[in-house]
Amino acid sequence: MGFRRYMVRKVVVYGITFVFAVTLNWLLPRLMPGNPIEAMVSRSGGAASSQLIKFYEEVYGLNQPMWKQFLNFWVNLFHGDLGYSMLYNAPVSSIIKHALPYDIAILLPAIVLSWLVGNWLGAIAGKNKKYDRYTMPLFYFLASMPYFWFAMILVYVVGVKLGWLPYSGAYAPDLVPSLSWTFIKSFLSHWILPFLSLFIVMIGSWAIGMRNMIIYELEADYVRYLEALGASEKLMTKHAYRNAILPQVTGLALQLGMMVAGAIATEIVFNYPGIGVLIMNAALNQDYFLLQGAFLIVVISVLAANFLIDIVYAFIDPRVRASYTEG
Amino acid sequence: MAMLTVEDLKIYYATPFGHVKAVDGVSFEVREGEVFGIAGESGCGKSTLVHSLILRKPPMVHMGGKALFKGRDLMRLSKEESRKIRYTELSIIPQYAMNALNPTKKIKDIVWDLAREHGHTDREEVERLLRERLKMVKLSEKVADMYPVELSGGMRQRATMVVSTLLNPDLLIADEVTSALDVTTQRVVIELLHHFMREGIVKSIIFVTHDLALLDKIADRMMILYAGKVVEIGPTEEVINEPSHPYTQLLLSSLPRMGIQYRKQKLRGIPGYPISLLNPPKGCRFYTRCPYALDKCPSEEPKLVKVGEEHYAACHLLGGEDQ
Amino acid sequence: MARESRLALVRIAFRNRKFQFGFGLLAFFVIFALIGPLFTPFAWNGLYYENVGGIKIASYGGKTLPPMSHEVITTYTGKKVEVLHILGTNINGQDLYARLVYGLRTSLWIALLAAAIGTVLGITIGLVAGYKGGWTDELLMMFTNIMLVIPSIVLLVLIAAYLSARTPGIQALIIGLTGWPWVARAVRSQTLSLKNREFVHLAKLAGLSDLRIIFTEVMPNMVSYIFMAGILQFSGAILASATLDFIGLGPTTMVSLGNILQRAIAYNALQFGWWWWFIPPGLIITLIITALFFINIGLEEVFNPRLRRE
Amino acid sequence: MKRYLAVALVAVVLGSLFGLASVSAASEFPRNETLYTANSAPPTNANPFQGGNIIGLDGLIFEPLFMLNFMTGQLKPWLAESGKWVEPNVFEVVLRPGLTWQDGKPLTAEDVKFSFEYYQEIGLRNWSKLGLKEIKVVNNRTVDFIFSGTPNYQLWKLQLFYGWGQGVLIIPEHIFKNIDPKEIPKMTFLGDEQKYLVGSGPYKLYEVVQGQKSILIRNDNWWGIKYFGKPAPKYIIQLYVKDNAQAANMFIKGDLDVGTYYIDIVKAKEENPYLVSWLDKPPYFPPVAPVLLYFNTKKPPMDNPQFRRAIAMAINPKQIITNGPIGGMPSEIPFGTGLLSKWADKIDLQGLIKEYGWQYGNVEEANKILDQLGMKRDSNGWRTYNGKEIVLHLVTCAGCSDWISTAEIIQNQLKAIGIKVVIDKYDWGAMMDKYHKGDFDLGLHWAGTFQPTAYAVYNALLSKDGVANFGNFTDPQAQQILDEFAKTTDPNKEAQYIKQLSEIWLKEVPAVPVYMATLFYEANTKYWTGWPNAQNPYGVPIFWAKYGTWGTALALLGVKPAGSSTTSTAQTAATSTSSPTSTTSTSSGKSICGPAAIVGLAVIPLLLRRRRK
Repeated sequence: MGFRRYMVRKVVVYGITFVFAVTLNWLLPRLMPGNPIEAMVSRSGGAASSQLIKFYEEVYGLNQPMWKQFLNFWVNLFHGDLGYSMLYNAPVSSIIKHALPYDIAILLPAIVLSWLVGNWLGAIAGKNKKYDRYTMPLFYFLASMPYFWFAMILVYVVGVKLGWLPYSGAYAPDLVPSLSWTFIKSFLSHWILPFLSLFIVMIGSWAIGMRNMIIYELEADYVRYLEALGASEKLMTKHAYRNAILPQVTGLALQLGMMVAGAIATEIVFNYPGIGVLIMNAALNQDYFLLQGAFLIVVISVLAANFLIDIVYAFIDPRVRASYTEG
Repeated sequence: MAMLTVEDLKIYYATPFGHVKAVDGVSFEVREGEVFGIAGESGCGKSTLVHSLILRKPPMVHMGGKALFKGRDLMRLSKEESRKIRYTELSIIPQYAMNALNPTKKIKDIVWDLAREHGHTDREEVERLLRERLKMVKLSEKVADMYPVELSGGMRQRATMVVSTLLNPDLLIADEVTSALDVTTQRVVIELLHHFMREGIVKSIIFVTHDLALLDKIADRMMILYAGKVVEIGPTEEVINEPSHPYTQLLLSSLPRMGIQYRKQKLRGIPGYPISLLNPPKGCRFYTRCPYALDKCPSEEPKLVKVGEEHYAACHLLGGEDQ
Repeated sequence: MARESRLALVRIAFRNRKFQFGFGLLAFFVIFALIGPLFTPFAWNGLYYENVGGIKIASYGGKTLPPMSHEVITTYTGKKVEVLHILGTNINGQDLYARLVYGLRTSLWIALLAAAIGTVLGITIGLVAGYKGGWTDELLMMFTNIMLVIPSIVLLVLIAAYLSARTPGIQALIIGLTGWPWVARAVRSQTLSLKNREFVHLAKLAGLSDLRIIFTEVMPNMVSYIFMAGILQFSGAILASATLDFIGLGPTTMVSLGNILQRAIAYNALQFGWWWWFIPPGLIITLIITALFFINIGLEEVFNPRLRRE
Repeated sequence: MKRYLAVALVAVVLGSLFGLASVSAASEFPRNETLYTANSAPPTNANPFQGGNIIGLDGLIFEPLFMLNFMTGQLKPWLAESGKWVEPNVFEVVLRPGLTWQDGKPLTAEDVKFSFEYYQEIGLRNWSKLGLKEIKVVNNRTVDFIFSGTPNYQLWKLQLFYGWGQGVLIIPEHIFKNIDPKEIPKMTFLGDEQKYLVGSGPYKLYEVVQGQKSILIRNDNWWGIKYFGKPAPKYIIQLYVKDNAQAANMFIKGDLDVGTYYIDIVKAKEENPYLVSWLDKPPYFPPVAPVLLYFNTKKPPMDNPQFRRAIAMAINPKQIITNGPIGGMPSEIPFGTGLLSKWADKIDLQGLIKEYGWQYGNVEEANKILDQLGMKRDSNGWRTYNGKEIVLHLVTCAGCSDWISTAEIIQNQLKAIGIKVVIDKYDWGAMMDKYHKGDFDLGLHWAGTFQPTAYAVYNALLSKDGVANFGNFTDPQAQQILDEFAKTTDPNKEAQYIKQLSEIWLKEVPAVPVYMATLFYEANTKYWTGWPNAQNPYGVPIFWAKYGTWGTALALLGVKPAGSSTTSTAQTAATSTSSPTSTTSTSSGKSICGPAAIVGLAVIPLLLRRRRK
């Protein structure tokens, strides 16, 4: 049956992508000049003794030949061991595990809600020209904004000038994460600004995407046909909407897949303890293992999201199904 | 009895450069129980004409004339009235029939969505009818449960024909439905249209094509358009056998005939291209290509002249000053 | 409308309101970047330079002065010069207007270069994959899809972090190198549909080389598309470079718009209310990208009349 | 679709409502019993041997034999009651009576011996390199460190407290003898492993919120209460504050009590009058050690001391301080403020400088030197060497904005003598690589001056394999003096050697101090007062992990609660610290306000979100 072949093909492609991405990820830092251990030691203490450097090279397994490092890397990978961060002095997996919830807390609602709202607004704009004339420039303006700049504006206006909301960290400094009411309240109040900064900017691009798709679909033959047969505007929109939303669903899934990469710049502005900042710090400090670990997680989740979308599409989009049953 | 009477209809397109006069004062009528053919080169306004009957959307603008369908002027109906008539009384099989069905909806769902919009309440009844008709056009009943993408091109074409005629419209417009098909499928389509007429599913058909040979087989009467104007109109047989207008003649001579060998009949194309409809000449629109052009052709517009029983043509060669 | 001449298209484009708006805005910023320095005595780094025996020596301004501040600077040789800080100064006493103008130059330059690299790469790969087909296609598309799947910002961070010294050119290169895949994919599908047209078959029958067919037959039919892809690449590159600069991976040799923002946040401009430091650069980025969007939809309407909505 | 939307919107609105209801509920940690400090590295690891990134792990939880007061250069006996050379090759440490571990077991000489040996087993220290032959337990409170031959007294002194690459923390033998030293490097001592964290100090690790904060709780049974008094804060919470912007925020809002971050202190004090700093006038922060402009002394024309001197003279530190980073005026020799005040008079620094030194900002003289060297100006005004325009590459770190602005100012200043400077910015690791490979003309760093003793400074800068001798400077005479210096404990002889070395420094100009880098430090007096400051440097305002025994612990143990009258106004807050109150000076009874020494300024590169390890 075609579906099986389709799946096998997908799995092979994703497998190759995975191996390629991971190898690239392993290779890149090792091609670069500079000794990260020395940088690490010298940065904290001023001058590095060869004793310390040797000690750390051994700890991180950097004294082994390249092929062995590569092999170890894969072996460890399948044991769920992502290595040990030089910067944070902790297993990479545990660092990521502790940072990830914050990314999800901000990005999941921001992506999903902006998707819903953006599609809704975009669909309206797509079919209503009068409304479109006013909203479209706004959408484009929103989509054009560097989201970290908008975040800065929010911090400055809402946080600093008006003093309405906290704008730094994920919760008040005197709290320890727990399921207490105090903590939840504090968490939510710290959550609003970073959330809004992403939510509002994202609405712009979703709305544009939806608007264009709707316009495109409303021009499609099947809609013209419906119209010729006296379908109401509502019915045409319903049909167009269904087809227009499919690419948006792909977009949503991809965004969700990339969620684990965090929103680097936003996290910088708000001092939010997410993965984005981890990646940045690791990058600025040449923390191989953390960088690789974080990158790996990102690649895996993006691939997973893509894969999932491929499978889901095989069921929800008859066009995809038709394509593989034919071949 | 006339199903549709079109009088001096003018349909223009608004463009940044001015109005394109796609249909410019066309009159004809379609009678109950007949197949009325409309022919012409591409760009002559035939599609514009039939589409304007169904739906006028920018940049298409109605600049005058009437189209009386069962007594109501289609050009003056309110949006809602017009919407209600469509499908139930006036339906179309579009040129793009193969892609006319939403690829991501099952055919039965598409039909039900449409039927409900026109006041049907019994879903099973509609589906039963659909299956019956599908069988009638030699498709499997199961097609109703399939997605259009799962069907081959020809099957989709037939499915679209079934969908278009499901609610037994009085007048069916078939817009270039055969253009993209091979000869055998063309035949099937034409037979189907005949079948629809015979079964009383549709009462009249407007058949639009650029293929005169095809019209010969299906149309009772026909009209030839050139650059938005009627050049000749009359019973099919007469028009085909005794074409009066030079354009019709040229058109016909460009057709190969069955049974006549190539060597014996020189095929003749029509030299030149149709004129721009943005600023058409005042006089005859065909004079630029007409081998018999007279002095007055560029400046004076020829009127329709009666050349036979119900047979008219618009050419200065036919006189007609008196008309 | 099939064969409107190029000139006519340009004419239509300039009659399109969206295009007018976008083009005007973009032109404004480009002109501003070109002639902006004329209105300030300060050099690219926001310092006042004085010529001492053929060598230019800098003098610093006051710290965090608000916009439109007049200040008297004492130069190296003790001369007193009155200067105007149009957009105020930052914490190092550098004139922000000058930094903004030169930063805009850098950013535009990087974006232009990156867009060129990304578009050319995307077109080449897309054309080759689409035209050649077979294994070449499979391999190139697999590579493209891999690149498409990896989040480009993460890739950018990775590459940028490993380059120790970064010039604008290098930044443009890494942005261009991560931006091409979607162009490639779209160009490929265009090529696929074009390659089966008669004129390509004719050209093949005429014995033209593949390369010639690609460049003389296939490509001209995608000009409008390529142009628009380039514009999108341009706006993407502006945003990407601003983001990189902002997280500290920008060019190390020049001032750029993102760089100004990064400095602003590092020196607490938000907390201390030095709004003139961080509002203008972000606003300029936003407006430029908006302008590009408008140019793009304007052009889309020109090239594809069905989309005209006016 | 609309239904989902409605739900979503309601959720957002509800969220906002929660948010707007201000967060003021009582927390687990009463504000007046909790001291908040900040850590620029996120707490993820409590390994006391390496990698621990929790402030106070060294010093507050585990303790060394001696504490170093970073600002005064003084060693303060801590677990040790005394430590001295009883024979030329035997150093004897006597522990204080009544030392206990946090689990109640006594802390004995055996633990000290075990600790020193354990560090060597892990691979972190190599005692034999220092000539240490044997560690002998004499009795419960006495340990002898026996050396072969004449030991390097100067280097041994650095082992008595704990820091990067030197010294040990005393660990309990009864706990650690069960842990394989090979396992240690990868342990985090968090979660299940937290049970091994049994120290002897005034605080215990209470909880670590991975990557965000760590909380210390007071050990009410601390052995030191009778010597040093009971520490005031019940909890010490250190928050991960990743950059200056965030720190500024928190200081303004009063969320932080103390920290080591660069913020615009004048602006910040306007916003929050409770804030105090080390000094009440510029540079506000304690200047600690000079940043050096290194020359690659093996590369012409930098191999010529006269050329180096000319450059030194063209540099004007005053402008660097005004327009560049916050800092103080440096001296010509590479000593920080502490070392300077300790040694300046003893070695007659002024005399030395007058005789051998250079005058900063003397462009005229500098030009004269270059003219004498025959470095003619070309038509554009640039100096030439062997007919070619001189272009010097100043290699610095791309993230270090202070160094960059310093470099830019130097670039500008050297233009005045016709020397063209190109600034090359690299990431930290790449920059260090360039320094080590000698792939630079000019460079900036503080590593050599960021040292606790004069010997350590000159050893790092002038010896052949000195850790901070980036310019690859070699001088046989200096080497010889350093070797003799290592073998002396006599203060007079020490002064003599320092004088000789300083003379070489001034004559040879291996590097130029360009400004005195400061240790960024700000404290909040709303809840805690008595912070160390210039008048009362009993502790060191360096709030980084791994510097706990350099004075952080001393500082944290010296603070007092602000008292119930939190109504204290800006002025009282300011006065309470600007003049050393009697309470603070007595509280830290034995601390000596003497000559200062040591270091500081690792902060500089830190400045721009550059995370220290």
